[in-house]
Amino acid sequence: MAKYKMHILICGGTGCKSSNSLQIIENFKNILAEHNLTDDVQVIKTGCFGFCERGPIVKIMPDNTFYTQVKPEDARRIVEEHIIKGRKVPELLYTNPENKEHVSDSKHMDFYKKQIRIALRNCGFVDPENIEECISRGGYEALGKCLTEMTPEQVIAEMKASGLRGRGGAGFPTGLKWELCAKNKADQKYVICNADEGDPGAFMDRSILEGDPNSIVEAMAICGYAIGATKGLVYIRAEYPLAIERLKIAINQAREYGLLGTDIMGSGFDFDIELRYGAGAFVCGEETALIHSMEGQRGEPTLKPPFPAVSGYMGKPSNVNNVETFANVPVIITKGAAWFSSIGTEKSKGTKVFALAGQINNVGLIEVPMGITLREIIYEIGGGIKNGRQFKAVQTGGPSGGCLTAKHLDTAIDYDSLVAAGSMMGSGGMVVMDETSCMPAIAKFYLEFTCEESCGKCSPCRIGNKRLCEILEKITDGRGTMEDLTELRNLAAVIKDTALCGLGQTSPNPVLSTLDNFWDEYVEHVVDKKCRAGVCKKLMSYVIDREKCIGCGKCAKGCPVEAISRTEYTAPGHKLASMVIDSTKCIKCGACINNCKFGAISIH
Amino acid sequence: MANIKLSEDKVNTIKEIAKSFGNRAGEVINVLHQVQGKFGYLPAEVQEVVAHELNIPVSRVYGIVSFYSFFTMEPKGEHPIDVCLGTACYVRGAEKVLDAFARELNVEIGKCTADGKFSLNTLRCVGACGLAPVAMIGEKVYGRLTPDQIPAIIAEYK
Amino acid sequence: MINLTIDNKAIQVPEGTTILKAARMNGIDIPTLCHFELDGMNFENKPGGCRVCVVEVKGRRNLAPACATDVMEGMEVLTHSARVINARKTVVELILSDHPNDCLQCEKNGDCELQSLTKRLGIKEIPFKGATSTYRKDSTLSVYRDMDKCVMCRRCETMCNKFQTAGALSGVNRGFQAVVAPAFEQNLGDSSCINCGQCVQVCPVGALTLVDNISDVLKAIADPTKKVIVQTAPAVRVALGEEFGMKPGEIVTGKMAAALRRLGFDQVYDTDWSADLTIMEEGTELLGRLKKALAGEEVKLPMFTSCCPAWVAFYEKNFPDLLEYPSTAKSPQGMFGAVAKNYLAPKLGVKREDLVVVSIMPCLAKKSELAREELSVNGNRDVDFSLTTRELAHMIRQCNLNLNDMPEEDFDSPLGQSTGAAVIFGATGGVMEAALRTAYEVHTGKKLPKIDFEETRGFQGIKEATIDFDGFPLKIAVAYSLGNARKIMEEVRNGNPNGYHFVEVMACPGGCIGGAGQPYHHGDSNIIRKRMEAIYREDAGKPIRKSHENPEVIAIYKEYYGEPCGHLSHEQLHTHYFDRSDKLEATK
Amino acid sequence: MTKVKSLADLKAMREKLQSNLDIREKAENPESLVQIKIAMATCGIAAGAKKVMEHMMTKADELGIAAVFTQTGCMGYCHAEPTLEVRVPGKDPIVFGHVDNNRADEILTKYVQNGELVEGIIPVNYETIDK
Repeated sequence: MAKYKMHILICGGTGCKSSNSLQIIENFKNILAEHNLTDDVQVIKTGCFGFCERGPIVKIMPDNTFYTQVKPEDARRIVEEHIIKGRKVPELLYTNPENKEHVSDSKHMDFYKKQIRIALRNCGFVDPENIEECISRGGYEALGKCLTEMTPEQVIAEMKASGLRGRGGAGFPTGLKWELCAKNKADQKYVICNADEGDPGAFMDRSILEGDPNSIVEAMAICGYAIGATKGLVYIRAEYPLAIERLKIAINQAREYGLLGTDIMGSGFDFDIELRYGAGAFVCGEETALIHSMEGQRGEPTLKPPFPAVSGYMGKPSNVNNVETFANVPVIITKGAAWFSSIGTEKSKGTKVFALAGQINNVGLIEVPMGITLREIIYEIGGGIKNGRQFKAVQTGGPSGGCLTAKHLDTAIDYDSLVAAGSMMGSGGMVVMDETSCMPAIAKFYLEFTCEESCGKCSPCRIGNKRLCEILEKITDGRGTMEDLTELRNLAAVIKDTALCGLGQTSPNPVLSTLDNFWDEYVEHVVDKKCRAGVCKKLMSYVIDREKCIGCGKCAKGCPVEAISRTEYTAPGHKLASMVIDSTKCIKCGACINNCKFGAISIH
Repeated sequence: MANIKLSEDKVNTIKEIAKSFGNRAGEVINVLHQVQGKFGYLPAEVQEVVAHELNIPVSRVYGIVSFYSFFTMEPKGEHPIDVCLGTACYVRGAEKVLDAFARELNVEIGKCTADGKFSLNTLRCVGACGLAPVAMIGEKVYGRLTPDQIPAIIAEYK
Repeated sequence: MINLTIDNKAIQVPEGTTILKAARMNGIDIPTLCHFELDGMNFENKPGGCRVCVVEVKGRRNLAPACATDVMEGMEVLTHSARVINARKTVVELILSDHPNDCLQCEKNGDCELQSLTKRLGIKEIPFKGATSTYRKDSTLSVYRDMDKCVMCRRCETMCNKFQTAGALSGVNRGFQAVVAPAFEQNLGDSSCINCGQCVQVCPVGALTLVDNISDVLKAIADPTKKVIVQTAPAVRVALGEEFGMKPGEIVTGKMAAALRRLGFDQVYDTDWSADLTIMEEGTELLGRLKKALAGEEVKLPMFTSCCPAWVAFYEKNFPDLLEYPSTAKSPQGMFGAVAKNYLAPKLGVKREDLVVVSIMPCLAKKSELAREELSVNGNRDVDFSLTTRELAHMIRQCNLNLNDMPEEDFDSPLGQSTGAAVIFGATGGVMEAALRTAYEVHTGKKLPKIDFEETRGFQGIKEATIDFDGFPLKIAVAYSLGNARKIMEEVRNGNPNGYHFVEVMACPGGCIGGAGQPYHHGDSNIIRKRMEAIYREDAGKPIRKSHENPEVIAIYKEYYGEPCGHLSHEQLHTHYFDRSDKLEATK
Repeated sequence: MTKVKSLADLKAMREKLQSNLDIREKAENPESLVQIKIAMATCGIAAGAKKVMEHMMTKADELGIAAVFTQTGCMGYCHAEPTLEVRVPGKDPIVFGHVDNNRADEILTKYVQNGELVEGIIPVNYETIDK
């Protein structure tokens, strides 16, 4: 077989796929065929590269050229210029926003410089639909090592020594969790992979499943060996069709290669994996709720104890870890606990994947060592705030987390420092906000989410969060009082103290952290009836400057509620009478501002 | 108790799906996924047949259908529109995009237009946060949306 | 044993005890709302959802639900710290903020657990104002649903699905909209509900209540053209006293009869009398089937009792293939109605239409049973109205009477005399024991050496025994809760591997004494136990303890019916069953 | 397809498959490897650059030299095609001209492996191509 001289890696993750990356792949293949290069150049559809802001991404190997925002029609230029003539296409290279220079090699991009990719090691590197590519990267060797060279106790000891903590929420030590499950004797145990990533704005688990499904298959088998389970179940969101497909392919290929099934690698160990589909319930991220959902019940959490390690799926001991946690496991086995624990902080080892989103230049998926500062993430990796605006806050941990501010920029991020700062790691959503975000409105946004996702089982969450939300609505509508702020704080504290499950216990965090960090903004809403970010519609009015208005009437045409009419006043120098907005009819949609070319409309 | 009325081929479709899961009660969610995949939504009669085939109370099936947001008892439009309201999209203005869709189509969120052409729903994160705000029409993803683009997008489907 | 402190008091309790129980054993009564347990009766609802019972556990980040947290060595629990009291109050205030505060007009006024909790916590105002959840109100003939009042304790759901396996109710929706409802939030009457009413018995608030028929009865009594007679079921007399401050288990038969007369009923009769009649019919039917079986004829065995209308509804809805197994005998209420309208009316010189038969029942299902088509003639029901024990108590109070002050009076004749066998119908295993007493003597022609059948008594969910019928080993089973009945029915479907001949089924915990129409026991299983003791006490004290020795029963056969399971009794005292299951009916 | 029956099997499979990913693996860490850039513009290809590259890749594999081969555009030494640039870690890049199969072997065995200079060096008078 002729050896390929070049590889073209194209991101086939959901984000880039949404921007037509499959067409780009098609075009590459056709154009390479036109030039008889099919044997020299291999086109590979990979998982996410992480740099979603500039997707679709195309990477040319071996010269490590990183093309961004590639359109299907760019394929021809890349082939004819770069592949054939060896000349890079400068317009498609990433441009350093500071010095406007093109950067061709991803290693030299700020976005990648500070990252250490462990969980994402194969994402954007291998073809996730080809197990051989995974094997040639050392895939399944960790499983082999466990099965042939280690006892289950040694595997657990290694996991414990690594210091790996659950990447899905509270950060429970993974090795300890395995040990608890291993201790319980039962005829059947289960390894469960939580792939029901429900945190809005976090998509690392999906990216791992799309980009490197084999690492999850391998890790689940390792876990099965360690705890004495022969069955694995992946609880995956039905909204992730691509991840489901890739995972199915990986499972089937692993079975074909004898890496799942009976007597794996001659060790006598049997393990297989089935899929279960989530159906859109955030609370199913909580492990007892997840287990009920897998059993065909409403996804309501139940009290712990009993913990799943004692009585889980079908009443059998079960170990639940999320995707990112599992993705770390094979590397820990291969490279050793000592290596892994050398990365990170004292109590939080290794790396964490964050989904960087919001008002930031480089939106994407990043993997950074624990202990990195927010400043490094936002300003170096993230390339700073969009449109040169001012940083205001960063929300971590999704609806369970809180908002951190400029004063936290130099805090080293790990599980414990985030909790101390009133937020949490959560699954790793990181949403950056600038001065156009209103913090009471953000708190309300999260509470609306929690209200919608609350299972309704316990009163503090079912009713309490609704009341929190209503108080926040009062505040953002300009009807709030200072007593409301007191009530808000007390109620939030009680919900935190009394709710049944993790979702309820953490749901007030967005309220408490914004109250702590943005008290002035709340007071402004309540006392001055002002929203400095210009978000709260009820606190705004749209006004037409009658001197600037030329009376063209475009605003009135675009107004969906016919709130704009003509006055009898014609400004000096204009031919037509100026327009006026009836504030009682105005719904503050902003259409008129967009339509006015003369800057005559403003918000007060 | 009521008699369940549904066309024969639909009943048979559901029966086959239930059978492929061994008519096991624990598989009810998987069965509902497939049935909704076939019919687009889960009207009461369909749930009754599912309950019947899995030998579980229909109240339990409805308890599940009404719990999970992925399941719907409302028919979807010919072109289902889903606007992402994930955090990344929210802070980049998804609400305004949603409003624009609702205005343009004159339809409530969660409902179908009178002509059955469009239905408007929200969802939490399709994972294309780099393109925020995002909406999906059918399988097609529209990214970096602004409210003023909406009329032109709708026009593509009219 | 585990050592811990609760409110700084050192205590010792067995391992596996919850904080709630440990506290209660030591005189500390932590309030609860959703938690509900019928100790030893197969029923526990412990979702840990209301969060009223939260306590502070030293070293724990958040508060712990006492109902679901096991004690641990060295644990330090505080049940009334400032933090706990603030949290508990806030939680109850939240619940109240989504509750229609119309206590004065509420059916549960005075019996409401939320109301007493509010009083106990000293809540004077609700700081939270906001949306309240509202739902369509709905009613069957037995159960009234007003889910605006629901506090999501899930007791009804657990009762309906775990205890009864009726599957009518489920948690639906989620978040603030979450509520317990039938499928599609349809009418309860269109669901698989069997009207056992246990959801009403366990509901802590007024979300599920009975359908009140007091005014119907008062109207009938006031109507000069009507003669109004009343029958009272065995279990009522051992529970009615509770409504008037008497101790559970007090027997008020005579006082009750006196009160009923003062309420204006023209005649006061006893369902116990028709219970004896039931034994004659049902016992004869059993012996008939057994005889056929011994002769090698094809016959459906085991025979099931059919006195419990919730059970009848249950098998009609769930086991349409097994409708030939239950006895065709009507329930005692039904038999009484048939006798009253057919035999008694002419005797009293009134037209069928002018005789109003009222029953006092421990049961909500009886309200639905009396509407069965087979129990009426030309649209005139055999039993016109059924009141529960609780409604009777209301009526007595409404009419300015106090049961405590009533003299002891007897029932009227001829449908008033009863035996001990009839009394025990009120407890699980009672119908079986009564039937055995009669069937044994009729079958063997010998006197029973021992009247008491201990093996059918007690609170075990399913009791099994083999009774020596003079050489013939009669295999019997007794079950209460339809979940247990379902197990036996499924066995029967699979060929009756245990070879049962006769099975008694009652829907409610402990039988009719734990019926849904009885005074609220609020989860205190001792109340039900006391009622059962009273039942057997009453039986033991009766001069006649076998149904076939009841002179008034013997008399009516002589005078009117001829013989048990004869032609006339088949017409009036037996019934038939219908397939009421959900059916798949495909259209083209 | 063969099933993996043991860890040794898996490792053997990896050995066999690994070279398929070489291009990518090496590209991740080019600084630590020998980098060979071959001018592959029209003039280079016309002068046989493609054949030389294939030969050299095979030879490097044989000799166990971890090298990254990259194609580049015209280096501006059309008179000396085929030309290639060799960058050994820690040393400045050197450009060789008129490279045929024999000279390619020499470059690998003498210069890359032993640090001896080989004929045909073109003096450095240009900046690296990328910039």
